[in-house]
Amino acid sequence: MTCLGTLAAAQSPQTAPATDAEGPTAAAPGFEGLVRALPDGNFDEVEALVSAIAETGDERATGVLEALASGDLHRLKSNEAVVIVREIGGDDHAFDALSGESYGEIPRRGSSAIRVNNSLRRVVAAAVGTLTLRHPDPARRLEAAQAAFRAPDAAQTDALSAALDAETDPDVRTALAEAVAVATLTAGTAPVPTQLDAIATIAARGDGVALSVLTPLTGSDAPEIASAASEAVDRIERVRQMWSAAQNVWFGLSLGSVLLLAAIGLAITFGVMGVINMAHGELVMLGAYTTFFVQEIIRNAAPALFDWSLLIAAPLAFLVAGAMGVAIERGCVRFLYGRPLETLLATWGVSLILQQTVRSIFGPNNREVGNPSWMSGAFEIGQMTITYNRLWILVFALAVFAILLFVMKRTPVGLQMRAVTQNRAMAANMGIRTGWVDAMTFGLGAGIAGLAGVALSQIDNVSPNLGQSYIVDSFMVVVFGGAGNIWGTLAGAFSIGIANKFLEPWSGAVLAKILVLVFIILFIQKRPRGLFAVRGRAVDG
Amino acid sequence: MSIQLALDGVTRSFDGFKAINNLSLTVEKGELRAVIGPNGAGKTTMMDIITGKTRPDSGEVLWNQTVDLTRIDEAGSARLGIGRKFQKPTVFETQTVEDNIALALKDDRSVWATLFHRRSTEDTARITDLLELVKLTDHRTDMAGDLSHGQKQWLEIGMLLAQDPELLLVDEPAAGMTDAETMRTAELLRGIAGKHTVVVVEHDMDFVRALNCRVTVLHQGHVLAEGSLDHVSANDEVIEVYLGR
Amino acid sequence: QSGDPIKVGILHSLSGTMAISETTLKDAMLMLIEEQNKKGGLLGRPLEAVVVDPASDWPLFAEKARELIEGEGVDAVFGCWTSVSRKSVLPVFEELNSILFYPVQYEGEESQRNVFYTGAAPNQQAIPAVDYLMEQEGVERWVLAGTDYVYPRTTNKILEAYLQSKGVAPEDIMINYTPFGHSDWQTIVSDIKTFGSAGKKTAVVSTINGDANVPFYKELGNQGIAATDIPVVAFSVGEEELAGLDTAPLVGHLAAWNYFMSVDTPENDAFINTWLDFIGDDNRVTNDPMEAHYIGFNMWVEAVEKAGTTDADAVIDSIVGVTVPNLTGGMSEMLPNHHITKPVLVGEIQDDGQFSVVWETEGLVPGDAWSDFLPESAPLMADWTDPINCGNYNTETESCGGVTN
Amino acid sequence: MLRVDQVDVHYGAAQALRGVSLEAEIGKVTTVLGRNGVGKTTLLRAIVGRNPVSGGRIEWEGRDLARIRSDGRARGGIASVPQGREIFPLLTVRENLETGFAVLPRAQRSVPDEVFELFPVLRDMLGRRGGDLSGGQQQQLAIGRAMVMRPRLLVLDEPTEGIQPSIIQDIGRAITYLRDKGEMAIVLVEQYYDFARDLCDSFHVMDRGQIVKSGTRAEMVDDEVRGLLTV
Amino acid sequence: MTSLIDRRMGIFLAGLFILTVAVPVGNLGLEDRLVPSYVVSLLGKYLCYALLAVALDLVWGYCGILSLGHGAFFALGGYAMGMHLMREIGDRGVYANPDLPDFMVFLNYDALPWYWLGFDMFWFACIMVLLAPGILAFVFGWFAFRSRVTGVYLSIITQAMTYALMLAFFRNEMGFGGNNGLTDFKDVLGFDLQSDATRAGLFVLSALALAAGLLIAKAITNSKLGKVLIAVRDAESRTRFIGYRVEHYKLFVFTVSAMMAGVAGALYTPQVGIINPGEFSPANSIEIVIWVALGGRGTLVGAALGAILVAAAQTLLTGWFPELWIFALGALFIFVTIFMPQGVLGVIEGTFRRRPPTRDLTAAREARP
Ligand SMILES: Nc1ncnc2c1ncn2[C@@H]1O[C@H](COP(=O)(O)OP(=O)(O)OP(=O)(O)O)[C@@H](O)[C@H]1O
Ligand SMILES: Nc1ncnc2c1ncn2[C@@H]1O[C@H](COP(=O)(O)OP(=O)(O)OP(=O)(O)O)[C@@H](O)[C@H]1O
Ligand SMILES: NC(N)=O
Ligand SMILES: [Mg+2]
Ligand SMILES: [Mg+2]
Repeated sequence: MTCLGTLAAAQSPQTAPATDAEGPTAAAPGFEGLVRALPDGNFDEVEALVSAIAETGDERATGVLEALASGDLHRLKSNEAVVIVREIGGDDHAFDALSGESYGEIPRRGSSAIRVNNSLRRVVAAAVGTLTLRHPDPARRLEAAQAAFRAPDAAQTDALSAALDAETDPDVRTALAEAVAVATLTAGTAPVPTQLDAIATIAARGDGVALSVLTPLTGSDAPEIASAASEAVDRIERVRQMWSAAQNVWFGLSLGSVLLLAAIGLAITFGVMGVINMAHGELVMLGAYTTFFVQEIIRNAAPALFDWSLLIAAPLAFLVAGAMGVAIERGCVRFLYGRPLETLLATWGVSLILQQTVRSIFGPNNREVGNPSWMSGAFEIGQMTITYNRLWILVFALAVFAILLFVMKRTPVGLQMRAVTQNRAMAANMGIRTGWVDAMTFGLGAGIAGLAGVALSQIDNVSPNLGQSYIVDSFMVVVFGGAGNIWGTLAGAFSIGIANKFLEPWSGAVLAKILVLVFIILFIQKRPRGLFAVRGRAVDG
Repeated sequence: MSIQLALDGVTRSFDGFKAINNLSLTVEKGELRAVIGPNGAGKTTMMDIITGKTRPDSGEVLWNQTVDLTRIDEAGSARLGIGRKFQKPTVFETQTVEDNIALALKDDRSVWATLFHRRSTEDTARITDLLELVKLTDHRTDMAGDLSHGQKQWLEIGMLLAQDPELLLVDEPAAGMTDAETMRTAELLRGIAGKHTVVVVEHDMDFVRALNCRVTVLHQGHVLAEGSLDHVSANDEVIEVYLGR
Repeated sequence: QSGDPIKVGILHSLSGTMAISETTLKDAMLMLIEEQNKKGGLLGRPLEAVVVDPASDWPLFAEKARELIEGEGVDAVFGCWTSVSRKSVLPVFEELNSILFYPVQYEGEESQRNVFYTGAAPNQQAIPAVDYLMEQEGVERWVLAGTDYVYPRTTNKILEAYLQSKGVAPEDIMINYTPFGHSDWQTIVSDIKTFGSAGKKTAVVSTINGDANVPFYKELGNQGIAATDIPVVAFSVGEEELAGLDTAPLVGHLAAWNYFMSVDTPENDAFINTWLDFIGDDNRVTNDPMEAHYIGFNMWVEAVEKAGTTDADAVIDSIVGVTVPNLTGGMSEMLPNHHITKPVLVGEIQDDGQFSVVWETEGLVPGDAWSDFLPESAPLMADWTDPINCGNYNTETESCGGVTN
Repeated sequence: MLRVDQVDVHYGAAQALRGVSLEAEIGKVTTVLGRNGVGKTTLLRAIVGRNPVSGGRIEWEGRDLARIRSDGRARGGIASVPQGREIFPLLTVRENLETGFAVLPRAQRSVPDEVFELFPVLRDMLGRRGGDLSGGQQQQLAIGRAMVMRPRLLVLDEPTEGIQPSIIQDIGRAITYLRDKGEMAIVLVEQYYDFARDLCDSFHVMDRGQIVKSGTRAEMVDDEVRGLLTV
Repeated sequence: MTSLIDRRMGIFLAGLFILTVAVPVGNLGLEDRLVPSYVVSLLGKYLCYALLAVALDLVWGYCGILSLGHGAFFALGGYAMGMHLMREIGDRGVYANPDLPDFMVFLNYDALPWYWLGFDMFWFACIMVLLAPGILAFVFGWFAFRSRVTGVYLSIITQAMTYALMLAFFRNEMGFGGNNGLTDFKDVLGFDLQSDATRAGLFVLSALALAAGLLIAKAITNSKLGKVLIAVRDAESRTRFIGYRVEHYKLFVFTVSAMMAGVAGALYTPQVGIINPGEFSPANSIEIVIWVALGGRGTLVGAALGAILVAAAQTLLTGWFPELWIFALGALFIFVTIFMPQGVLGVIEGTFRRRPPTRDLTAAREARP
């Protein structure tokens, strides 16, 4: 597009730049001049500036470039100084990029960020990489090597090789070797045996990145290279197939854990008590909003506690949703025992009211709930990516399940809960406080829904509609597993999850969902009382 | 006389527990047969198997020496002419006593026939007779769910008779009845035997005695003894496991 | 101001699934009307907003539209978000000869005499964004990911044709559809990762609808797909959607719109300040459809003043050619095809939940009702002025589409 | 001591009990006899708190029960074996028995040995679901479950229904044993005349919602009472 | 045997008759329209909902089949009619294709898919209005009832059915217009759908269909078959033991009910002007259940009343209190369940006569999962 220059001019019409407006190549200014020129260049020019800054080797370069990449390098509107903006206690403070001098707090719109785009970020990363290849911290060196790998540049081959020779840390060595290999292959000028070595080095990674490097080489003009590359590609592909099956199982388990969480409260209120609780989704939503609320307070009052936010939110969400559950039970469900189908009508009303209340209080929009650091990112097992949030959600779901199972099967309250729901009048004759037990049972189911909300806030929208999107699936899981059987809910959730994830790559997400539904319908024909059916005389009277 | 019902080597277990264990039994057409035996001997389960509610694990159940009852469901067995009264009275609670009987009346059971059914005067007369017989005339328009336990028992007997089945399986008809009514029930059953085949389960020995028929004693899912009441009551094992001393 | 109020209908869902997006537009309209009344109303008469809740229920949109026009006697309606809601009310506006301003980007392939499309047509959003990726990021491989409904399907169809016309091989295009509200993105994100690891620069063009975006971006962030590796450009993700997300892991992903809150113009500053005052919450954001309503409302006001009446026929005639300032520093014009001219901006997500504009078109782009990249619609055009006066005029047969008899 | 005084019970518009009065003392068995549908079950349900009374007064250990709900009455020492057994179908036999713990202090929460002595079959079937038991087994379970509560008033509605003869004898012995321990009052509804007569200390015959004849065991004249039980 | 038109039915039908005469007259007959045109279609829509509620009450109220998928039958009827209306547009569509509806032109169809054939004929569409839902119900019911799927299991698989259909109809590949559904209808049998006379005609037809639906349902429930249905509802297994093939009975009412729902959908589509996959959404089907419960389950007339009440409340409240109406509606549902256990009709009639309380016992039994 030809309009880039125009755009840059249009976007910074304020004042004439401090340095030569024609760009950095006109003169050969030192580090400081280069930095001062940053705000005025268009993206191509800034890329050139970045490389030049890196080449100066100035010790301030890394800091400035990193600030640039993260969007923290600004120009003050007041004095046009190039500054690094840091957030201190919720306010923006500016520090001179060259001298480090503080300009204190700056007003909103008091400075304009130097604009970066993705290709610029890549250039910065590569530039910072070269600067940090010899950094004392091995972690930084590793990052640098990886950056070099991602943005291969034939010109850097020598620098990388030198760094490799000097490197002692084995991980960094591997990374560097790969970076050298990829740079070599990109250049494509090295002797064939060197290139074959490079192919071997890359192939040893065995992952998708290796594929992306090697696949283009299969069309190489040199037959040895082409055949070595395609052989390596084939090998990697075969291994990847196995990993992708494993990955699907993991995705299935993870989807299953979400379904389990969403459904497990319902396994109590619906499965055990027989109350068609249409407000279940809204109880989940309350849990999610509790998480939001807790994080909001933490953000404002004690940002250091952010990583603890979920641990604080979980018990609170249990209490909030549980209390709401008790209120729903005492307020309307209890008048409806003996005609549980009508609970559908009443709880539908409750769900409308809860949804709209939240909409009125918190607004109709999504609310931001952040992942604590221990729930962010991913790690790799072989070629499987496992994201921390999904992993913790799986653990959490299983823990909630185990606790619930214990409460229901091993505690007197659990026994009373089951007795009351099977024959309320007789339970009363046995001296069980049915009202209290009903409230506790419903409260437990609701509280668990709240816990689910805490977990779901980590992967989904926190909006008034949150609950609605899970309610159908939740009922499906409970019924598919066999209502009244908590183990059934577990098995139901995981089998639906895994089935879905194995179908999805093959049929697409929409069709996969349809197929799973059809499968459930057919399965119920085979087992009319679900996967873990309660059978025998006890049920068919 | 021909054989109405024959069980041969029937076994059925629940989670490894053999409720019916290699049970063989034959009942002649028109016969009145009492089945007794300890609680849990498998009497009710046996009826479940005959009526298609429960499928046996192995063994054969033959109806009129031809039809294999193990392949037939509840409605199918009813249509063959097997009627049943349950141990725990089950009636249609939200319908009137009269309608309960009317529903059970022997008639074409197809969807179209019931849709266009009109009650004939004979039907009405028969309902009246049956209600009289089970002493529920006063409750004719009451909801069946409002009856007392014993009244429900009677209503079930009425429904059973209304079906006019070839074979009546009667599970504990006298439970919850006064002694006098028990005797009346025995008489009633004796009266219909001959034209119909009747198999009765009861724990009330006076009742069984009044039936004055062949008695089969079940124990742990198979036949322990068979013969007249006097014959089986003299059996030590029967005394031991069932009658008590 | 005196005389009977002029009634303006607001037809946005305040409950149900679309409330999340549409409620803000209702508020924006209330604000615009309030501001106009402060300026003395219209034709010397006060404006009165009539708000109804079509509850995200498409047939209910038609019913409510009828109620607004026939029952309440409103002179213009501002409303709808989803295409299906618009389709649902179209016959009503046609039959009762009233006016609808539709503020959301949509799939095009439509021009109706009673409707004014103030959101982007595909040529005002999708195509420029793809151009940007091709030229600035050197993208060669494309994932077209969308929610399974007409807007993404149409947009992707247009893009597919466009990309192929630019020499992109079919195997370098992956198309993927998901259901509404899809929340488990693990497989798809991992597929994108795989697709992107074939050695060619890859980008995702997302027409994923509202609710599904948050879990999508959360998964992107967690699976570590950085914008520098595989950038995602979205057409339905704006400031409002980002407000529900921690954007730190998403910095650098893109969106194409005709307006961003971060655009630094006096008009925009004033608009933002009025909005924040009106809504009484400093954390609220503005977004593209709000700007569309801003433009549409001002155009209507001007057209009414020009016509001297609120009568629909008069306004429909007078509004074509009306030019009002938009919030990004240009002047938008109502075209004879009832679409408007708009700038196209590409913005990158920042860690503060705002977009920074990295690219914009030189001038304003006129909205095209009928895409030039689809064979059936290429010969069609819309022009609601004499002598053509037709929404689907076939330039080959020189006849007006449907009306052959 | 239980005192039922002039109690009326209505089902909707229909009156099921009319001015019924009776007393049951600790260490005594009080039986109620009557044909089907005369109101025996209704009376017992009124005592345990399942049917609201529309007139009269029920007093247990000197306290008026009117405002006390079923669970409160159970905690006050009233246990019942209802007609139709009312086993919790999905609970195991053990769990069914343990529902009786609700009224017991923690230290006493065990199933008394006498339950298993009386009904050995229950011990064999502890893990089986209550609903799967045979009718007679369920009846035994219902009685055992009431015994777990260590009640001071035991209300039995036709407890021998569906039970094999040898166990009926055992139940009879058990009732005698419980009575003779002198810790509880027993109200027994029976149709099985001989059984009732052998056990009772006093008897009441009901007809059409009223008590038409009462007396001590000594006053029980077989033919007269039997006459009232036939139509 | 009680007569077909009992007191309750008589009053309702009389009211319906008055409405059927008064509304068109008020709309067309008088110079200054007493009844605005939009109200005519609105009332017509209510009547379609009422018919749908009656259909559900027939299976739920009388046979205990709590279908959470009845919206699917309604939608299929609606689509069948919508397909005909699309074909009637002919070459008046935006792309002026004489055979293909606009969305097909746009999605590059060369020819009509086979399942669209025949829909240009009105009579064929009418048959399909009955057959499409009827066959689906029959096949679905055949499997489900034969396998003895009951209670919540049945409810949830009916929900799964409608949910799956919704997702399927959302897919553009299905050839039903995807999310946008079918819309922009022009006329039916040559009558302009936007003319007041056609609207009034459709309204009258809806009223007739509702009356017919009520009478058919009443005839079924009054017959001995109706008693068998109630027997099935209260004690399914017992019904089998006296020789009734329960699955046949269920299949019969389920299919009849589905067809009734299909007719309701067919009349609904031209009156609201759009049919789209949203009609298949599980929430819609739940709403139908709510109409019935609110009106009074197992009363037919109550179900119709409940549908009209809720729909009217929605119309009025969304206009009166656009921001608060959800609260009002929610509160209404709660209030009715707690204070009107027999539904609205129960309260109206309760003033005259009491009903036995045993109904509740059976509801309890059948809902236990
Ligand atoms: N579904 C089941 N699961 C487990 N055990 C069962 C099941 N059905 C029956 N049983 C067991 O099988 C045995 C036979 O039961 P059945 O009801 O046939 O006895 P019965 O002879 O009728 O006894 P009763 O005289 O007490 O009625 C019993 O021990 C019962 O617990
Ligand atoms: N829930 C109810 N609603 C209405 N009437 C009822 C109800 N329960 C019982 N009845 C009526 O009350 C009367 C007394 O019933 P009850 O159950 O007390 O009799 P019972 O003496 O225990 O009889 P049985 O020996 O048959 O158990 C009967 O006429 C019965 O029809
Ligand atoms: N037009 C849209 N975005 O649905
Ligand atoms: Mg038995
Ligand atoms: Mg009784």
